[in-house]
Amino acid sequence: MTDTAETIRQQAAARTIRLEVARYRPEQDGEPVFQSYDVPLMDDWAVLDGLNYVKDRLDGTLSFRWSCRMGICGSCGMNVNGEPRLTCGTFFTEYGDGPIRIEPLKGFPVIRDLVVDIDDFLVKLQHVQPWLIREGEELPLTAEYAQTPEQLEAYKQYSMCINCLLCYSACPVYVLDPDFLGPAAIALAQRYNLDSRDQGDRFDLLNLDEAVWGCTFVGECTRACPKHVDPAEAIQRYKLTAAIRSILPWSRR
Amino acid sequence: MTTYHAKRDHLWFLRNRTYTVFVARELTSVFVAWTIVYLMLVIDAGGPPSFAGEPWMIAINVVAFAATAFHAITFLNLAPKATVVRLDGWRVPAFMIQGGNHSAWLVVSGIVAFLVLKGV
Amino acid sequence: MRRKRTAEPYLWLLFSGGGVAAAFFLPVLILLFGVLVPAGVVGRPDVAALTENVVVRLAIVVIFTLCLFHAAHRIRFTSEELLNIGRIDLLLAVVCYGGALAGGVVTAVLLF
Amino acid sequence: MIDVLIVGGGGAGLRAAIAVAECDPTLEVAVVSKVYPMRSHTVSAEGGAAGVIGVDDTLDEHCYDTISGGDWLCDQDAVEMFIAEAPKELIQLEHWGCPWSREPDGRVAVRPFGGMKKERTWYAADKTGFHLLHTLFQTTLKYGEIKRYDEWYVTRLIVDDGRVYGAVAVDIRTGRIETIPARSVILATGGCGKIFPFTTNAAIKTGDGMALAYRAGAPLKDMEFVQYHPTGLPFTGILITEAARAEGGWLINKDGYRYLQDYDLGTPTPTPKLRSMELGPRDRLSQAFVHEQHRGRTVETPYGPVVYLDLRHLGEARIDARIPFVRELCRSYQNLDPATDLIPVRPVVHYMMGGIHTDLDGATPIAGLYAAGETACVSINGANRLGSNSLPEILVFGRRAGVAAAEFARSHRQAEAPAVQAQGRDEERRLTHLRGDGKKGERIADLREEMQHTLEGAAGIYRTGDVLAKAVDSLAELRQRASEARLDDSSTAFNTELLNWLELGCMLDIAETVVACALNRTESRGAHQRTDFEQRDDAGFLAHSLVHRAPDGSPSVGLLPVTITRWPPGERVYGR
Ligand SMILES: Cc1cc2nc3c(=O)[nH]c(=O)nc-3n(C[C@H](O)[C@H](O)[C@H](O)COP(=O)(O)OP(=O)(O)OC[C@H]3O[C@@H](n4cnc5c(N)ncnc54)[C@H](O)[C@@H]3O)c2cc1C
Ligand code: SF4
Ligand code: F3S
Ligand code: FES
Repeated sequence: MTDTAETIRQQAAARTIRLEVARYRPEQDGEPVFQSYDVPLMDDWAVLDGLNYVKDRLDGTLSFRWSCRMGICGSCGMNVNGEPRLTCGTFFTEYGDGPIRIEPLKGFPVIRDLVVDIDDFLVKLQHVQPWLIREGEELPLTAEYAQTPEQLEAYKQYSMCINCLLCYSACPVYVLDPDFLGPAAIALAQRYNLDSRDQGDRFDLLNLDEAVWGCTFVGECTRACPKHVDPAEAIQRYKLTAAIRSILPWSRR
Repeated sequence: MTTYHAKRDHLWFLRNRTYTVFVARELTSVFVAWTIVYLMLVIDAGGPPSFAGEPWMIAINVVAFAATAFHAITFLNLAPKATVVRLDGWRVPAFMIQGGNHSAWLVVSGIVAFLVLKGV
Repeated sequence: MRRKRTAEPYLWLLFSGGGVAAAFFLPVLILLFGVLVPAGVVGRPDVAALTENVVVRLAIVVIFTLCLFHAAHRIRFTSEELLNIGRIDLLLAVVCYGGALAGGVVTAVLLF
Repeated sequence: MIDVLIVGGGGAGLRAAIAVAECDPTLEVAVVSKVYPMRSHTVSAEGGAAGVIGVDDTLDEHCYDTISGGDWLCDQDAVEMFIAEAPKELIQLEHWGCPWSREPDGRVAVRPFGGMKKERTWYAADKTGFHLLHTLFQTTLKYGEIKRYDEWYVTRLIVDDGRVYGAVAVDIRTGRIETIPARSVILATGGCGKIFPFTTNAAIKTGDGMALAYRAGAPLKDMEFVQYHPTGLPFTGILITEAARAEGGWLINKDGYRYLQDYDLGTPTPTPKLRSMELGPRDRLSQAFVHEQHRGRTVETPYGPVVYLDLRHLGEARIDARIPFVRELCRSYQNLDPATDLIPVRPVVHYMMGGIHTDLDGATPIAGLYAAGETACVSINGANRLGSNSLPEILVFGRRAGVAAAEFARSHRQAEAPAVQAQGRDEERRLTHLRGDGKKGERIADLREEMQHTLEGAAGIYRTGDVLAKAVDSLAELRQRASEARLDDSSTAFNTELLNWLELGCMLDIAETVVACALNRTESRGAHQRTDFEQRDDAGFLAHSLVHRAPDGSPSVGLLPVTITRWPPGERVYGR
C-alpha cells in the first residue's frame, strides 16, 4: 500500500464500518466469542484490509492467515456473513453500512481466532495420489510429452484449485462427516485422471462410500469456489465413470 | 493442543438458499413414492379409486404433481454435470444439454397423455 | 480411509435411472389420474384396456420399481443428513431398498 | 538428526527436497515453512519461465540477453550453466504434470518477454507460478520420505566454528520452540519486497533467510539491486504481468502517447517487437516512468501518479486465451475490464536481485549451509533480472543446492556438536521471554511503515548519497525503537504478533544492507541509479557488493570481482 496511513486516519474519522470478529483464544476462551471493531469504511478495501487495520492499529492480538492478497495463495478463507469467502477478494462495498460478521471457516477445528486446522485436507490430498503416474520408461529430459490444447482443456479447470477449502466449508456432507473425502481432493484426483499424460488408476481410491459416493450433490461447493473449479461436476463425472466400470466386468479395475 | 470443534448445526439446511433448494429437491422423493403408491391403487381399481374425487385427495395430488414436476426440472438440469459431451473438442454447453432433456420430457409427456386419453 | 467393495455404484445407477423415469413419466401420470380425471376435467380412461399389452405391463413394473428405488435412495441419504442418523445407515438401506423392491413385487402381482 | 533441512517450501525449497529424495532415498529430508508450501509466494508468479527450446534460438543468445539485461554484473560462468540447465528443468516439470500452454501440435508453447531477443518463455496461461508450485508440491507428496514442518517459523541458524548444525524454529500452532539438528541446511526463503511500502510481494516476503544467514556470519551480495516492475495496480500493488505487454499491450501517458519512444527504447510498432519499447527491460521502463512524472505527463490518483497500460486493441478473445488472470485481477481489484478500459499502473517493488552469496552449487561460505531461489545470489541476475528468468532459477539452483547438500550430509556423518543444544536453549529463552512481554512501546505496524518509507525515499528508483546517508541513521534508530516495540499477545497458539515482530527484525537487518550497499556503489548500473553518479563505472565497480555483519551489528561492505568469460562489458542497446 502507498502512503495511505494519513488518508486512512482522516477518513477513519468520517465513515466507519463495524466488524464483528469471532475470537477464540484456547488459553482463555471455552468457545468463540465475538468482538467488535470499527474500521474505516473505504470503498476499495477488502475485508482483509479491514482485518489488517485491526491487527495493525487496534488490536495486535487478533490472528488470521493471509499472504498474497491477490486471490491465489488460498490462505485467507473465512466465513463472512455466513458464507465462505476469500477475504482478500471480498469488498466492503458488498455490505453497505455493515456490520460484517467474520468467523473461521465452518467444518474445521479452530486453532485460534480465525485460524482453522486444515491438516485433514492435506492427508486427503496425498491419499488421492495427485501426481502424474507413468508406467514404463520415462522420457529423457530433452523431450516433452505431447499434449494438444484440447487435451489440456480436458482437465485444465480442475487444475485451478488453490486449496482454499471454501468448498469443504460449504459442503454440508463434509461438515457432518469429516471422513468424506470432499470436493477439492476429488477434483484434484480428476485433474490427473483426465490428464492425457497420466496412466494411473485411482478407481480404488475414489470408488468408496466416503469418497465420491459420499457426495449427495448439494452443489454448494461449486457455488463457493472462487476459482470456478466446479468440484460438484468433477464428482458427478467420476460417479458415472465408477458406475460404468463397476457394471462392465471386463473394464480395467 | 486444544482446538475448538463447533457443535452440530441441526438446522444447517435453513442457513442458505442452495441448502434449502437442495433439501426441497431431495424431499420430492417422498412424493415420487406417493405417486407410485397412488398409481398402484389406480391399477388395482381399474381407474382412479373412489376416494380420488375428495377435495383433500385432489389437493394432495396437486402437490404431488408440483413436486414431481420440480423433480423433473431439477433432475434434468443436473444431468449434464455427470456427462461432458464433446463434439470435435468443443464442449457442448450445459444449457443445450438441459434444453434437449426438457424437450424430450415434454415430448414423452405428450405421447403418454395421448395414449391414455385416446380411448376417452 | 478404508478400502472395500461398495454397492454404491449399482445403487447409484438404479437411482439415476429412476430419476429419469420419474422425471419423464410421473408428472403427466399424476396430473391425469390424480387431478384431471378425478376432478372431472377429462373423461375416465379404461385402465384395464391400457394395460392389456404385456409389454406395457412389463414397462410399468420396471418404471415403478425404478422410481421407488430413486425415492428410496434419496430418502435414505436425506434422512441421514437432516436427522444426522448416519450410524444406522445399514438398517435404513435395508428398509428403503427393501420397500422399493416390495413395491415392485406388488405392482407385478397387481398386473399379472 | 535430519540430513538435509530445507527452510522454505516455495519453488526453490520443494525442488531441492525432490532432488535430495531422488539422490538418496535413505537421507532424511525435511521442509520447514512458515506457511503451507502451496501458499508460498512462487504461487503468484504469472508470466512464465524462460528456457531455450525454439529451433531458431540458441543458449548463447539467452546468455547475452541475460548478461546485457543485468548490465554486465552477472557472473558469466553461472549464467552459462544456468541457461544450459533451464530447459531440462522445465521439461522435468512437464514430466511431473505441469499444465504448460501448448501449440496445436501438442508441443509446449513459448511467448516473448521483456529484454529477450527470442520467444523462449514457457507459460501456463498467466498462472505459471501457481501451476509450477502446485505441480512441485503435489509431486513431493509422492515421496513419503520428505518430512514437512508446515507453519513452523525458523528464527535462528545454529552455527559453530564455521559450520551449520541445524536451526531453531517455532511451531506457530502451538508456540513450541524446537531445535532441529541437521547435517546440512538449505535456505530457500524467497525475497524481501516487504521492506518497501509498495510491492507485488506477499506478506510473507520479509527476507528472513537473508537475515538468518547474515546474522550467522554469511555475507550478502548485491543488495542494492532492487527491481521495480513497471506495471503494478496503484492501490494494492498487484502485478499486471509483463506477459500483458508481450501479448501486445502498450504503455501510454496521460496524453495517450507511447512515451517509451522518448527514452531510447525504440520506435512504436503496432505489434510487439522483441527487446524494444514495451518489451525493454524492467529497470529502464521504471526509470522512464519517473521522467514522465517529472515532465508532468502522468495522471494523479489518490495512490500516487500512474500511467496506463492499454490492452483494448488485443480484444476479448486474446485476453481470455492468453492472460485471463489479468482480466480477473482487474475486475476484482480495480473494478475495470481491460477489454474496454485502460489499466492504471505504476512502478512497484518486485524482486531482489541480491541475496545470500553462494557458488554455483548454492554453497555459502558457511560449511553445510546452502541457499537457493530469490533469497540467494549466485549471480545470474546481475544489476537487473530479466522477467521469466527467476522461475527457472529457483528450479535449477534448487536442484543443484539439493544435490550438493545431500552430498555434504553423506560425507559429514559425525554426531551433533555440543554447541547445538546450548544455542537452542538460548534462543528458546529469548523467544519465551518476548512473547507478550507487556512492553508498551510503539506499534509494530508503525515501525514497519516508517522503515518502508525510509527505504522508498532513500533506495527507490533513483538514489542520492546524502539521502542514503541519512537513511543509515534513521534505520539504526528504528532498530533501537523496534527492540522496545509493543507486544500485547501472550498466547502460545498461533501468535502472529510475535512473528510480525521477528519479521520486522529481519527486515531491518536487510534494509540496512540495502542502504549500505547503495551508498557504497558510487555509479549507476541497472536497477541502481545514483543521481549524483549517473554513469556506469566499470573501472571501479565491475564488481559485486559483498556485505558482512560487523561485530557491532552494522553492515560492512566490500567488493568482489565479477566473473567475465565470453561477453566483455558493452553498451545496453534496446530498440535499435
Ligand atoms: C507477483 C509476482 C510475479 C512474478 N512473476 C514471475 C514470472 O512470471 N516469471 C519469473 O521467472 N519470476 C516471476 N516472479 C519472481 C518469482 O516468482 C520469485 O522470485 C520466486 O517464485 C521465488 O521463489 P522462492 O522459492 O525463492 O521463494 P518463495 O516462493 O517466496 O518461498 C519462500 C518460502 O520460504 C518460507 N519461509 C520464509 N521465511 C521463513 C522462515 N523464517 N521460516 C520458515 N519458512 C520460511 C516461506 O514459507 C515460503 O515457503 C514473480 C514474482 C512476483 C512477486
Ligand atoms: S475446489 Fe475451489 S473452493 Fe475448493 S479448495 Fe479448490 S479452489 Fe477452493
Ligand atoms: S457440496 Fe458436497 S455433497 Fe457433493 S456436490 Fe459438493 S461435495
Ligand atoms: S491472501 Fe492469498 S488468497 Fe487471499
